[in-house]
Amino acid sequence: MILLFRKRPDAREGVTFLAAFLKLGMIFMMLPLVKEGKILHFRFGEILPGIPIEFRVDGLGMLFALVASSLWILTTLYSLGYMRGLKEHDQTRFFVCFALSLSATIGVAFAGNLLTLYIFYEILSLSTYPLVTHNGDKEARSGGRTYLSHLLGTSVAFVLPAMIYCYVKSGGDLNFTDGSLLSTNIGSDAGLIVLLAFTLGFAKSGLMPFHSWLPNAMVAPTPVSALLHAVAVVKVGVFCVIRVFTGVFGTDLIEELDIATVISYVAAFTIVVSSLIALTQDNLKRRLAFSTVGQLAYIVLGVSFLTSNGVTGSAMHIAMHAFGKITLFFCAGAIFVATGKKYVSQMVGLGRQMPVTMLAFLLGSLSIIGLPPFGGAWSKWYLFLGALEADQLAMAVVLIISSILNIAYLLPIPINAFFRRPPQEDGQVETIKIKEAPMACVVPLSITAVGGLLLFIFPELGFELVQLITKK
Amino acid sequence: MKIFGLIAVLVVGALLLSATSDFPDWRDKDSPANKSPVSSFYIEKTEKLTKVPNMVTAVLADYRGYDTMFETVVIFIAGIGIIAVLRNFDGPNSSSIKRENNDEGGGLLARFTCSLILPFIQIFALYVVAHGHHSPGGGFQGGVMLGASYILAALAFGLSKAKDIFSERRTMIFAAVGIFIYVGWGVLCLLFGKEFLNYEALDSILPGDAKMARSHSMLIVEIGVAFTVTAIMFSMYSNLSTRGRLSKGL
Amino acid sequence: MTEHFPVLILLVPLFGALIVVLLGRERPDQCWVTSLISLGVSSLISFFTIIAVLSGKVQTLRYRMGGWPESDGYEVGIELRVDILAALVVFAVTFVGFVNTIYSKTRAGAEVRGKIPFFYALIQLLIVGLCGIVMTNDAFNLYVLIEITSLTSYALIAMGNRRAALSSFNYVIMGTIGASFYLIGVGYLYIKTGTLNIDDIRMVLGQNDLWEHQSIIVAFIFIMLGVWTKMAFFPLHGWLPNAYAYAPSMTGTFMAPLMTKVMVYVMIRVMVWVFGNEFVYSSQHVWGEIVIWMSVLAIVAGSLLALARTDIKKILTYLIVAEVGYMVGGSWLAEGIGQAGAFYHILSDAAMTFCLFIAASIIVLRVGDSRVNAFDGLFRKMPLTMIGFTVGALSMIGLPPTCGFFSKWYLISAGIEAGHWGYACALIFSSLVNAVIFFRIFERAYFGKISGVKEDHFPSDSDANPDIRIKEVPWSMLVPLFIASGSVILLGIMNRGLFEWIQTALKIMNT
Amino acid sequence: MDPIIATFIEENIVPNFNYWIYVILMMIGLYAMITKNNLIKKLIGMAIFQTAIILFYVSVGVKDTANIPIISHHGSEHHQMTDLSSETDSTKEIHNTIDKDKYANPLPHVLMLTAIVVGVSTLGLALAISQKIYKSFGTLEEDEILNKLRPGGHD
Repeated sequence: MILLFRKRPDAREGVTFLAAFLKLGMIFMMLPLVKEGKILHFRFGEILPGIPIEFRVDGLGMLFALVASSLWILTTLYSLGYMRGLKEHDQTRFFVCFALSLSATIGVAFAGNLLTLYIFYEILSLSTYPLVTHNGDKEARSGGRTYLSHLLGTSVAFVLPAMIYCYVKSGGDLNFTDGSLLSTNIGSDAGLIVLLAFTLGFAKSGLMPFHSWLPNAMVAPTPVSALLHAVAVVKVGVFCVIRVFTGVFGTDLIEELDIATVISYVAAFTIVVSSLIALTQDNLKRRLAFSTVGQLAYIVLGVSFLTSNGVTGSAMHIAMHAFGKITLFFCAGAIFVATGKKYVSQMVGLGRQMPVTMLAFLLGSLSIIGLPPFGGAWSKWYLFLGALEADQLAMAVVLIISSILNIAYLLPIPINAFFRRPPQEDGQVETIKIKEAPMACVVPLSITAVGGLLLFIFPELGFELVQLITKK
Repeated sequence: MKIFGLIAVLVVGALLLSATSDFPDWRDKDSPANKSPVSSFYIEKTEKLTKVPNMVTAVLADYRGYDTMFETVVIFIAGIGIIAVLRNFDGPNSSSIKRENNDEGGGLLARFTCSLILPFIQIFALYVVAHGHHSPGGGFQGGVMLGASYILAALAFGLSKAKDIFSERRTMIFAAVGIFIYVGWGVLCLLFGKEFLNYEALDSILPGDAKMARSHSMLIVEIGVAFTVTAIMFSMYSNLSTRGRLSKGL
Repeated sequence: MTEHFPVLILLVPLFGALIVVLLGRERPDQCWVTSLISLGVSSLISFFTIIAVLSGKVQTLRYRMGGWPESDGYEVGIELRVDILAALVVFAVTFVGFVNTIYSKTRAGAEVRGKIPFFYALIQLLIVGLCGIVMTNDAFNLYVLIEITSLTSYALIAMGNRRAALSSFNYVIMGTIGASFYLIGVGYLYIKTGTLNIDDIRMVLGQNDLWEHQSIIVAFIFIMLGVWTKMAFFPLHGWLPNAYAYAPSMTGTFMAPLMTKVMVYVMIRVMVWVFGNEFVYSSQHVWGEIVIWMSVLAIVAGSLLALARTDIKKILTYLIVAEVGYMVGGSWLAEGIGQAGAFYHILSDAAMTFCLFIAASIIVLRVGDSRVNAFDGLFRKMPLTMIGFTVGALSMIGLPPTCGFFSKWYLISAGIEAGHWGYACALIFSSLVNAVIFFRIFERAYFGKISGVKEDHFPSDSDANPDIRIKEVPWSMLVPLFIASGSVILLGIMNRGLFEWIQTALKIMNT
Repeated sequence: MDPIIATFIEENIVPNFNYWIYVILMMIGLYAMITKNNLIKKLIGMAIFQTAIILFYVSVGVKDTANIPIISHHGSEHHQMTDLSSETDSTKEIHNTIDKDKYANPLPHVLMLTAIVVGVSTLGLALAISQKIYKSFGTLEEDEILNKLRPGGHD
């Protein structure tokens, strides 16, 4: 079953779509079982003493897999239009790596133990490298270098030793448990070090100081950045962090050792700083990238509250932010395809030219900011509750500040686009004809934008899945 | 560099000397090495088990025959190694050594003397090989002497003449055949159902009982050794003395 | 029949060498065929040996040369001893030799003009020597076999260009010092114990309780020094890089995977079999810490030196130095997982070094330039070769599921278990450095300008590029490469079983 | 002479001065191998080095009151009675049991025979290599060779 997830559609889009729908279908097949709260296991041969390649489908993984695979379809559709629109080279390689990375994402989502997680994590890093450097020019290469060096470097330097440490300490067992993998007798210093090693080691979560790969990876074609920043990579990072918190340490142990605050401080710092940086960015994609850094820090922050609300908020935020941010990136891409504009300053008055896109952009940014009636509201709300529950008012304040900052760096774009006239063409406003990006681009982004809305109205599924882990 | 070398050497020497304090005294007949069952086994049982009074030969060719086989192989490797490193086949006189008149070795007297003593040297060498069971000697010593005799011939009559007697191809064949004799003899034991180099297996095809079979087999392997050593000694000389051209001797 | 396997493994290539020499220079092709057959048969036999040893009815094959029984508890003859560890290493050796012979088919003519029979004879004798080293149970016989391998490798290296000759000379000096140190150590053991058989030495050491005698300690130190010199352990590594880099490419591919690894095997064997863990790891000897820190030094220095090089073969040779550091450190960390991890790394490192060297020499052959920028655009020019190279490189970096990952895993966990963080960090560091090295190369190979094609515009989709002059190499080189890379993966996949065998075998030894 | 030194010599050097000699020889050889600049001198050092080890081994096997390890009372009658030796073994053993103190320990001799051969082979090969070096560099002085390599080689 999972094996199918790893199949590589070597051929073209048709196969890709087929695979995508297959994947989604399978996940939906597994959905009811998971909803009944039981946990599916698929184990392959043991590769290390006591450690099999194991897949374990539980609520959190389910939620993540759902988001990823459903958005994958849209991304595929979108990238179809995008690649065709720009007549990119090497489309075969592109789609192969694309599918590969998504499969790796699912693998991470369903990984049953740290080793499996790690393996798929590395596969993901490697398979996205060609995507990031797709353009093959100098800029892309340097971007790719930072990308790979950050991701591989941190994972090898921090995660691997931490993992082996757990392996040794836990007597040769790395399976995720509902309780704690490590016994409480490891000192709080060691625990803190290991926890930090994990949280920073999964650099895909973009926590500072290991965030700089994210803006650099913006050289990639937009579908890729959409994939990276909304669906696959970054979410894998935070997902791994959540896994470590809940599955390896167990919230209780962390509470006992009282080591979460450090993480939360790092996260808070990241949130504020990244939002401030985002304000200064003119390149739209870079701005979005920094906002992603911030949003991811939300998730880590939420987990580090160690309260069920916090975890719920984080888990939900994975989904919500995914929909919101992918919309934004789709829009950015669509603008680029249609007009070739990359910079925020150029987008003044663009709303008349591409209303649908800019509307979607508006919705997406609202969802990110977390205003009702958009999905983002739920997660923000729960994060907030979590903060209060953990009576860390400072953090709550941070959340509010950052939301304001979100507004500051996101909203102006659509507002300017709609209500201000493009400077070069004052006078003959009426003559501007609507010139949207190709259909294949516009449809998915509108879908996701609406999805953000729907997620506000029907969040039950997400909650059910999340409660599977938070309750108890 | 020099000073570091000196320091390293001194450290090594100090280490080694530090160990000598708890060594048994020299000439101590009760030192563990000398009164260990192994050596006493060699001394006491050798003659009874192999009918060879010269224990060194017995140990060399029988108890540790496996070692000696590889020892022969070492010589062989040295021979072909030298050729592989030094010999340049792409020369004017690569395959056929053309005679050079100025390469006629020593003067008349030297040639005359050599022609007198060469036969005796070679006979003595063969004696050393054959009589290794009862007196100091054996394949290596005899082989070296035999090789030396050819080297002497080369010195006296010029390498090219010596090469006529003992051409490079023939040298290689001799060397290989020597090891063939040794190893093949061991394999023969294998074929007769005993372990490798277990000469007792061959008593059916050799005169005398199993013990004599060992004794005889030792002679045979020694002959094999002698073959190889002779050939390689000469090949070493002829290559080294001519920088691998094999044309013009010293 | 089974009981004769060990000696047969040795005899077949030995005869092969003789036949090759007898065939002479006129028939190079037959020389190749002969050595191919002999090495193939020998590796087949060693494979069956593994099966026989695993089948359990004979945990350890003992083979008494000349059929001499032991007299009151002492071996008077020479004895071969093959347990699962030896069987595995022997199989690795013979198999590498076999595959490499396939590889050398087309190259031999070009690289050793007119000396083909000698080349193949030396190669087979090298394999014989290595197998003998692994299987023998006699300390002095071990010395002789070490010298056999050394002599063959001196000659093989010196067959190259003039720099090869020079580095080979240094190798002669260093190698002789190493072997002689080993010989001195054995002599000290002999003078105290009066026997040369490894098991008997162990027995006598135990009976007379000679552990704390100065001479025994010195003997241990000198044997270790000798073995380290032969395996190019860090401060003594001077001879290796030049020797392997300038030797004929086939020679490099033969020796780089085998020599150092077999020497590491010898080291582990001496540590475990002759002296025993309680002596080696006993707390009142300071050397444990020292050696591990030296190995840390070796790893770091090897990686950095490799990083500083631009010549691909030099890079690989310095990486070997680092890998030797892995193994020495691992085996000195602790008994049990450390030793087993080091031993597993012997196999995996042999596989990946083999893979990388073959790939590198193919590329150098095709591109005609051994510097890193020879890799520009190679992914398009020689995709198959680059795939092989990539597998080896990933294994060097230590990414799953290649075997490099698992050996690192075991070694690091050993380091953490022994509480020796310096070692673990050094491993991590070196794998980071490897990542840098190889991804630099990948980037070149991936984006590098192909002659005549502008960088910003690759021909889309199709690999058919009109002006690619560099084509893939003949099958006789690609097949070995793929066998090598396949074995890298295979070792990784079946690491668990291997590891358990190794551990059990080591346990058997230590009891 | 200082009594301490005297006693030291008494106790350590005199009883096993063979070890001292071998160690000193070996140090000489090793020093030459490491520091000499001329390749041939290195090789000479190597020869000394190996000879020292051989001396060490052989001196291990020496016993006082011992002769060369060849059965001396090996009468000619023994040859005729080889065929019926099988049944007379026991009796023969009685009337010539071999006193193992009368014979030197054969094992070191054998080992050193091997070691000598190895030494010879190594030396020969090393000479060949140095000849090749001389052919291609025109000198045997290490520093000069390295100077010749400077411009070309990256090392």
